[in-house]
Amino acid sequence: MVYVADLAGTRHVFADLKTLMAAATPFRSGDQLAGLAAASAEQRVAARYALADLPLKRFLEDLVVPYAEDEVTRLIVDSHDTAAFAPISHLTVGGFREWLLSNETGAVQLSALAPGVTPEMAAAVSKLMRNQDLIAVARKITATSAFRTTLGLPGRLAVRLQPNHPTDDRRGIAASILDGLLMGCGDAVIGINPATDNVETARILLELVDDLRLRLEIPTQSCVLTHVTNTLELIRLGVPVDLTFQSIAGTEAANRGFGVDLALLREAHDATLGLGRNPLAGNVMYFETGQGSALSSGAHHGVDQQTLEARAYAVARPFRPLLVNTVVGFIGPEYLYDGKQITRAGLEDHFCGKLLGLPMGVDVCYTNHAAADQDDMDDLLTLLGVAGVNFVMGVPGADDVMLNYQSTSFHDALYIRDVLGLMPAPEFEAWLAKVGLLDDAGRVVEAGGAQQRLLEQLGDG
Amino acid sequence: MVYVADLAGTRHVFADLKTLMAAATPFRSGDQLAGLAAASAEQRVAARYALADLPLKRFLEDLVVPYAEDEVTRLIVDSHDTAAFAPISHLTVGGFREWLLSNETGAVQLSALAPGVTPEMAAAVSKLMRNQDLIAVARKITATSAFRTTLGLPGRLAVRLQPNHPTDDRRGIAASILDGLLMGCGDAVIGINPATDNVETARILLELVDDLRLRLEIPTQSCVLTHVTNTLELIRLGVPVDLTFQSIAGTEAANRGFGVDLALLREAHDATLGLGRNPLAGNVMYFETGQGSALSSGAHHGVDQQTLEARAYAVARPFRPLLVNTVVGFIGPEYLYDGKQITRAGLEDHFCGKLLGLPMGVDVCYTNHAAADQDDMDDLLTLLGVAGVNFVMGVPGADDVMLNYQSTSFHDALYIRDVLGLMPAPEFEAWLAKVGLLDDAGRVVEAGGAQQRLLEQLGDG
Amino acid sequence: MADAPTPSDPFAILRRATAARVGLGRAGQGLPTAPMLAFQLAQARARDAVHATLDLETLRTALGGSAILVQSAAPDRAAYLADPDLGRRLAPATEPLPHGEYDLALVIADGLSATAVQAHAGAVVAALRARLASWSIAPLVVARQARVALGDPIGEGLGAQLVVVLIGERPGLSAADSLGAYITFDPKPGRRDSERNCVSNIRAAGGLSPDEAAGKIAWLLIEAQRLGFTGVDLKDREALPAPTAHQLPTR
Amino acid sequence: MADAPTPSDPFAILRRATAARVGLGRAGQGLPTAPMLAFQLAQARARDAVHATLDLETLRTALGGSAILVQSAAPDRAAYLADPDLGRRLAPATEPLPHGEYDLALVIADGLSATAVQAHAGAVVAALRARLASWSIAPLVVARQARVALGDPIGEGLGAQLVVVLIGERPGLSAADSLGAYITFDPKPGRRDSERNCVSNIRAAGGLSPDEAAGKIAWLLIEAQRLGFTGVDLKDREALPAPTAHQLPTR
Ligand code: B12
Ligand code: B12
Repeated sequence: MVYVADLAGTRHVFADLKTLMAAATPFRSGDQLAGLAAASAEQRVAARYALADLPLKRFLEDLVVPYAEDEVTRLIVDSHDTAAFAPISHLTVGGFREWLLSNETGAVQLSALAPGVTPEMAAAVSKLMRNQDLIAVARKITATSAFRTTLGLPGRLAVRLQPNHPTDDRRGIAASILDGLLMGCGDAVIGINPATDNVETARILLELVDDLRLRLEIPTQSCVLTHVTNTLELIRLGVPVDLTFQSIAGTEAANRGFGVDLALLREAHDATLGLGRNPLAGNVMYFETGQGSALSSGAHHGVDQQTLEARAYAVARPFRPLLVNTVVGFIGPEYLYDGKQITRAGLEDHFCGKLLGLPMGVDVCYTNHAAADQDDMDDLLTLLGVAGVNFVMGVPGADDVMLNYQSTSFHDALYIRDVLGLMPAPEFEAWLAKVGLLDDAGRVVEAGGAQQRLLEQLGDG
Repeated sequence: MVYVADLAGTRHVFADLKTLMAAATPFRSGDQLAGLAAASAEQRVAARYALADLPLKRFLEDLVVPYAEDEVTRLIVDSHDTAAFAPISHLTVGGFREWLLSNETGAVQLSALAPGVTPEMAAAVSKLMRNQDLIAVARKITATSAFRTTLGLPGRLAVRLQPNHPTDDRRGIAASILDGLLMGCGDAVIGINPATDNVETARILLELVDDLRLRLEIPTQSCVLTHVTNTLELIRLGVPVDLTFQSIAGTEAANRGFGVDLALLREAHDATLGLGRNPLAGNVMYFETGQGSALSSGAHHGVDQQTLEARAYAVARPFRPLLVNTVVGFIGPEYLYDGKQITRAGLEDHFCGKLLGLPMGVDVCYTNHAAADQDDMDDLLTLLGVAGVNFVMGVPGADDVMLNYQSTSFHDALYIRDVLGLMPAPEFEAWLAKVGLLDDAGRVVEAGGAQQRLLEQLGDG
Repeated sequence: MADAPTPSDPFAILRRATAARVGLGRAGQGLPTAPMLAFQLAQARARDAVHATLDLETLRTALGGSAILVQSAAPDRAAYLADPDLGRRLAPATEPLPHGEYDLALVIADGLSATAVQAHAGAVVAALRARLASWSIAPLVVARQARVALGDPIGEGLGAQLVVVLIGERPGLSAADSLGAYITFDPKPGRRDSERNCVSNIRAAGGLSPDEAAGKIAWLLIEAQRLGFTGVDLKDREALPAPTAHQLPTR
Repeated sequence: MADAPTPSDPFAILRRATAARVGLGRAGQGLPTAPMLAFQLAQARARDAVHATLDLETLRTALGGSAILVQSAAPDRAAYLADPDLGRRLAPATEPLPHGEYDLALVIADGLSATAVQAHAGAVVAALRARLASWSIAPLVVARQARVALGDPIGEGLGAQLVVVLIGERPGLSAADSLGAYITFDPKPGRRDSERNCVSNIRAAGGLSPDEAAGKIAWLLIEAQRLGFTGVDLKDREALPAPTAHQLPTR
């Protein structure tokens, strides 16, 4: 179906819904690369006018990736909750934006709505939203999840401790973990990307973290971010797997490029739940996403990267994950060119994920081939803090020495908690207080007795 | 004196202090234009290393603009408060950064320090600070000022209502004022830039606002941002002048380009104080600044634009202004090219002004020849809100129809107050509550009875 | 009245009083979708206006005949935007201007909006000529990639006592066609902005009309000639039209 | 021990255990000045590494003789960075590769760090040759402006059953010389990444040594040949060296 906008005598025509959505997106290099970006600033605004007038219902009929070709589309359509959709079913995309911003729409309405929103609706409305809108609405949404810690509560910000090492050296990884714990980080998860694909290595690392967690009685969970098939094998081997990780994308073909499909994810979800390690028997999955991955594997079906990213959240949703985060500037400048594009994408991803009901974190990050620096990361981190992000990364000194990119550091986490008055997850906060790592103002104490004691405790063990 | 940094075998030499300061600055188009920017990213870091090692005392001896040539330099040197400087007199610039960030350094220490900091020290340390540092330290500083409202209190954010009109049409200006008031803005000042230079026009506008203020019993102050010589004439004519405005810059020569010098500012300050309109007899001046103005008039003495901007704050300081704001993206891309540069400059200016003890606001803005858009403004506004900015602008719909640039809108002000839980100045908040413009949550009510009543009250008058 | 304010829209009255974006309504604390998109469209167009170029043929006709065409030292728009100083100097290859003894030189400069110059310069020049019938006016100069201060070498080159530079102001969202007039006594390179006077916001709808503007410029020129200077010490004391009955918008 | 941790610096012990930036100290919640500057310097250098180019002479020597030089369809670094697909196709003008029947093709690709290739590719190739003495290996190919998938058309062109692409990984702050090895069975354009295996972080200090890496690559190659595929279904089950006595850093 063709979409049209008339602006002062000029008629702008968009061949179909996906073309319209792409043209309405704020400029980014990935869409340009895919040949999908608007041809001019004026055409972009025209697309937004047309999109604003589009009834939300249309997204249930006009599918950007065909139902027959793609299991992600089928998942989206088949699991759409019509009752939850009812309060907004009469709205256009422009009206939906206003509904979201309205002071009458609060946390309760927004969580009730989530199952009624498709990723395409979320993406469409986000394209009409300014950065301040993305922040204002996201902060109204509460999406909690829980394992040994409760994540996503208002007034709290958790951290994934990311202690990677280029050879998976256990002492090196343990050093980074301790550094992070002593800086009050690690309440979301202690999550290691293994440098190798070796299953034995993954086992050793999981046992290392589990041992540490038990010895220091830290309320948190662990994860080795290896391929889901490796984790399945680890589960079979009886290794202590808290969470199963997988990178996911927004089309069936892109997921195949990652070596996964929905059936495999279901199998992994069942197997992990079966371990019964989450005392609440609920959230046992960890997913990472990021704009550009579908285009990168030539699996984008002519759909813009931000819409596809929202579809990746639809992949995650049925698995009730503990953690989902976009790794927003991770791939490189071909998809998000500079700090401005990374910032915008980070806010979009966080908003869309939350709107779809997911417990969203963001890996605020960039690579050295992109036009970005620490100032951009400070900005995005601060904006996401205001937007109420569930968790961010904690990498020693912001420098991941294995993945070769810059993320946020333990210091960054302390900064954002301090300036916004945010606390760690409640169980973890209690632990920090117990071991003497919090001062009267609720800040993590600087190097001193408490750190010394914890290190000694380990040395003695 | 020559400054040197050795980095892994390469010796980087900087001819003098101003060259070093310029090279250490984050990249911006204005310094590039002036031929002062670092030649490479590595040279920039080298300059920062050298700057970090520099004792703060050096800034009292090695002057970036010669004492004999420049009255601003003389003001800085002659009014430096050695006692206030004492707590940091032993530090290097790098050590000063750490002192500022330290949890031991709070609001009390920082206001005691202000008279001991020269603008060059402030600029130097800001060059070593990441955006998060600029935010974290600025938000620790409280710099209040008061007239009919009290500005700069923690937890509050005021707005200059900026109701400009291309022909100074009274009805048009009044319409914009009412729009702003009904949106809960105007607590910092109702400040009109007149389109013409006509003294009679300025008189009429001042009387218009004063009349409105008295009729509606609004606790606020008014200002017509005309040249200081015009305001002096208005004062002589007995016009109700609350505040005297002037644009200022960081060198004597640049101020001459604006048609002012320190003597003229003193004369205006005395004359305005003499009116006795400020019940607290204190703050009666309003200054605007902005990076690039000195270079623009060829009056920069080879000093980078950010250091000169800090010197403009030194010009403002002795006059105990009610309001100072950088108009950060106002001039154009030749000085600040894009959203990234505007954002950085806004945070620097706010930080330096506060560090020097000034009640800083920021005109978060850009022009249509710069590479920026509303998303950049949303970001900077949010960052400044976290940094504790005293006030921002409120322009109807963010579009100044006379000055031809985009600033922040009344809506933007409501956004930032809402997401950060900030309230207007206390006196103004009380007025808003009295006239029924605040709801139970402390938000400005949407169009309805209260607005209607106020408009009727005026119609009847 | 057809659009009398209803209780549901007390803002209609404000909207009639100004081109400023008042009474936009709200969505939560933010802008409703329609005015937000209108803003974005205006911005897309304002950005285009910065890059519009002078159509010399039409301009010459509007100016009523011949004009000397000069170019600043800025070779193109990118250089012009990046380095304002280039726009303040004549291109090195510029031929000497015909020197004379003139009361006034008029410079038509594209500035940041060729659109504005195209639209209003002709009318301002005609109205000025009518008001200054007794003045000797140098041949008109049209300057491309020009800044205000380019009037200084031009005025000096022509041998004029005063120069008026009619220049395209940076385009705003609501007006991409706004013209500014800058008046300088004894023009020569090195003049500061504090030594000039300015009449701004000359445009079709909502601004100063070309005729009103010419009145103001002529008033300033006559004062400048009398006093022997321009700048902050030359105050615009022209009497204003009587205030309208209602200073505040009412029904 | 000389740098035994003192009560004032319990972090010294951590710093010895990893190249990661641990134990940096604090200034308020932020970084002290020295580590902040060190980070900035590293970043300035990492950005340079992205733009370093292959020194072909030295590389050929390191590889022990001749190699076929090919270029991807990306004409320069800017195009390479902007459009990864260009880096996955051979330049249109590429001459046909000498087709044969090989067990293995080795492709040395600059990727995002020519520095890494320059530093370690030679050693990895030599160690691999030593380990795979019985394998028939196609002539070496050096590829410029290359992505991982460029190994597919090259491997196919050479007629190799397996291809190993040794490619410069994107430079990090602490290592601008990190090499990745990607292994693909039956290479041909259209292969997905899930059909490959990877050995990463091959570098001088702190990473996998070229010799260890060659061991791992050879293990995967032999498995791939046995199983007849690469990718997620080929699991790295190589036995690990026995765990060291202390898994946690202690004194
Ligand atoms: C960028 C990157 C990605 C990107 C790739 C997209 C892109 N356009 O670049 C994304 C985020 C999609 C990604 C996904 C995954 N990655 Co990855 N990735 C990297 C990274 C950081 C840099 C790679 C690089 O510089 N390549 C060089 C450039 C010049 O070549 P390129 O052609 O542009 O890059 C291609 C390859 O890098 C390839 N690729 C990326 N990851 C992986 C992983 C495997 C196993 C394979 C075969 C290929 C592959 O994708 C790119 C596009 O085709 C490396 C870490 C490192 N230090 O190298 C990890 C790394 C290669 N990835 C890794 C893993 C485990 C994965 C996942 C399997 C994670 C998961 N559980 O799902 C997925 C799926 C990969 C797949 N089968 O497609 C591991 C591999 C471990 C191993 N030894 O097998 C590494 C070493 C990081 C780690 N330790 O976690 N990855
Ligand atoms: C940009 C700008 C500035 C910048 C100029 C620096 C720069 N590099 O551009 C800054 C912020 C420094 C500035 C300062 C002031 N400005 Co101013 N400025 C403008 C603005 C927004 C745009 C001008 C433009 O587009 N010019 C066209 C471009 C192509 O030419 P340009 O050569 O690049 O620009 C030069 C002139 O604009 C000149 N200039 C700028 N402002 C003024 C003011 C006067 C009186 C004069 C003579 C020259 C002048 O400075 C520029 C560099 O030389 C106009 C508003 C408008 N709608 O035009 C107000 C405007 C021209 N400025 C105005 C005023 C009042 C001032 C100040 C006197 C304010 C004060 N109280 O101190 C000061 C001092 C000016 C001076 N004497 O130097 C008024 C003039 C009113 C009048 N009719 O006289 C205007 C119309 C806005 C307003 N109503 O407040 N300004």
